[in-house]
Amino acid sequence: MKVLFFGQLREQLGVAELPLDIAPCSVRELRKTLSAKGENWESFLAADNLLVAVNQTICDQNYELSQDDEIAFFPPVTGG
Amino acid sequence: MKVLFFGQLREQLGVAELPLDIAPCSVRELRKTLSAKGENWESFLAADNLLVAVNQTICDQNYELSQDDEIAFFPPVTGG
Amino acid sequence: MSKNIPLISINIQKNDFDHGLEYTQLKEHSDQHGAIVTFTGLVRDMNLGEQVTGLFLEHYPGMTEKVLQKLAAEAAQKWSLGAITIIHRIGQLDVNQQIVFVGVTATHRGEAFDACQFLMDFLKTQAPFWKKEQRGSSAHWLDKRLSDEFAAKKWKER
Amino acid sequence: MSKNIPLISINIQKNDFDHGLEYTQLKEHSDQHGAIVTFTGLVRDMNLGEQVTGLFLEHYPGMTEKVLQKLAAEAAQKWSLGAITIIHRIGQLDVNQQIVFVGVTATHRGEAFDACQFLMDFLKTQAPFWKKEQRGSSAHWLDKRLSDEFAAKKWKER
Repeated sequence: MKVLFFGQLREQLGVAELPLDIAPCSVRELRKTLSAKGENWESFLAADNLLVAVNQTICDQNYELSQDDEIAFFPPVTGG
Repeated sequence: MKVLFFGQLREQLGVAELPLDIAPCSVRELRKTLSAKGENWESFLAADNLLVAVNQTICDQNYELSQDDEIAFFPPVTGG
Repeated sequence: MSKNIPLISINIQKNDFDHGLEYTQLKEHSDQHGAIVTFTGLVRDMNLGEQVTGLFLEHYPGMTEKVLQKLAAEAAQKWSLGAITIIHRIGQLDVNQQIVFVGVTATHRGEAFDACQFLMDFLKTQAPFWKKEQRGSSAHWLDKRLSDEFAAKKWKER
Repeated sequence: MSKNIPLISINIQKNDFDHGLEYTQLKEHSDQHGAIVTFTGLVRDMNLGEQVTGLFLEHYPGMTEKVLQKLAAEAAQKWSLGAITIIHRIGQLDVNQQIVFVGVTATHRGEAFDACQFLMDFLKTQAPFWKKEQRGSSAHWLDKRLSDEFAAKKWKER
């Protein structure tokens, strides 16, 4: 799995891309796993308005991830 | 008074501008007076959708005309 | 909401206009205005299923400018705009040529879209222009479209 | 109503774009399409009452293009369009510079206005771009605007 972070979240975590070798799980479980990486991670990943995309398509917390998936976490978009 | 005709009406009547020396009257009365100029005039000026502007502002049949007014008759507009 | 007086430019002309130049002029008055919407109307090659070969545009000089100035002033009352440009061509036009341009700048896009569409809807129903369409060897004065009437009426229900 | 497949052009780029050129390209695909609507978004010099000195735009390469292609395809389903152009810049931008361009051609103006506004409303709420605004010596990631959410939601009520 490859996990990406964008915008303010990327800046807060200080990480843009994180390769992960974990067993297949749901997005919710991945978020819990990542939250354990430290206090920063816990608070930022707990944000209500955090969005997640799997393989570049927005999806919800119940999505079941596979080994080859690209997962991205990011704040609400502000382009245009 | 000066009476102007535009668009299809101008073409049908074969007149673009008509100087008129008549006593002050309403638009409705002017229309009646002009209708008497011939069969063509009667039918074209009777059209339900005919618009009238006095001094370049759309107005209704009851408008009371003065000697110096510029009156224009025309079909619905189709610009843009 | 502050209603600054926008820069209003209205032109009725035989000559073609340069869309890029008009846009650039709108943009130059847009430091505080993040949104620019432009509408351009062209001569279509088909109408009512028939091939169109050209268009003749007649107007009522004097009244046209008056109506468009009034519409621009109304738009400036309704929305907070930076600039309004209206150009309408008259005379003989060929297929695919530009007929009309309406460009508007505003702080936010909703206002720019609304103002531009408002101006076009009322230009279509109130400005004294008449189109005569050439189809092959015959020419026809166009009738007003009911959809234009509806588009203009919608603003009164808002 | 026939739904011809419109010419769709989507670009995410660091470089500025030439509005006049984009318009000309839309116009060249408009023989049957009498209406062209363009939206351009610029960097404003003020936001939330503070002086803005610049803007940094980040995006999610790959996903951005996917989202915009999907939005363009949805617009092509909803309206009968001739061409759709979407350009969005990324990287460092100065005040009054162009950020985004959406241009649409259609047979009638209502469709062109609706499609252009639809694309902008959903680009704002679905395309993965993030803006960091420079105000004097500090920089702030922008929050989403509720008005953008409302604008996008309105389309679902139609």
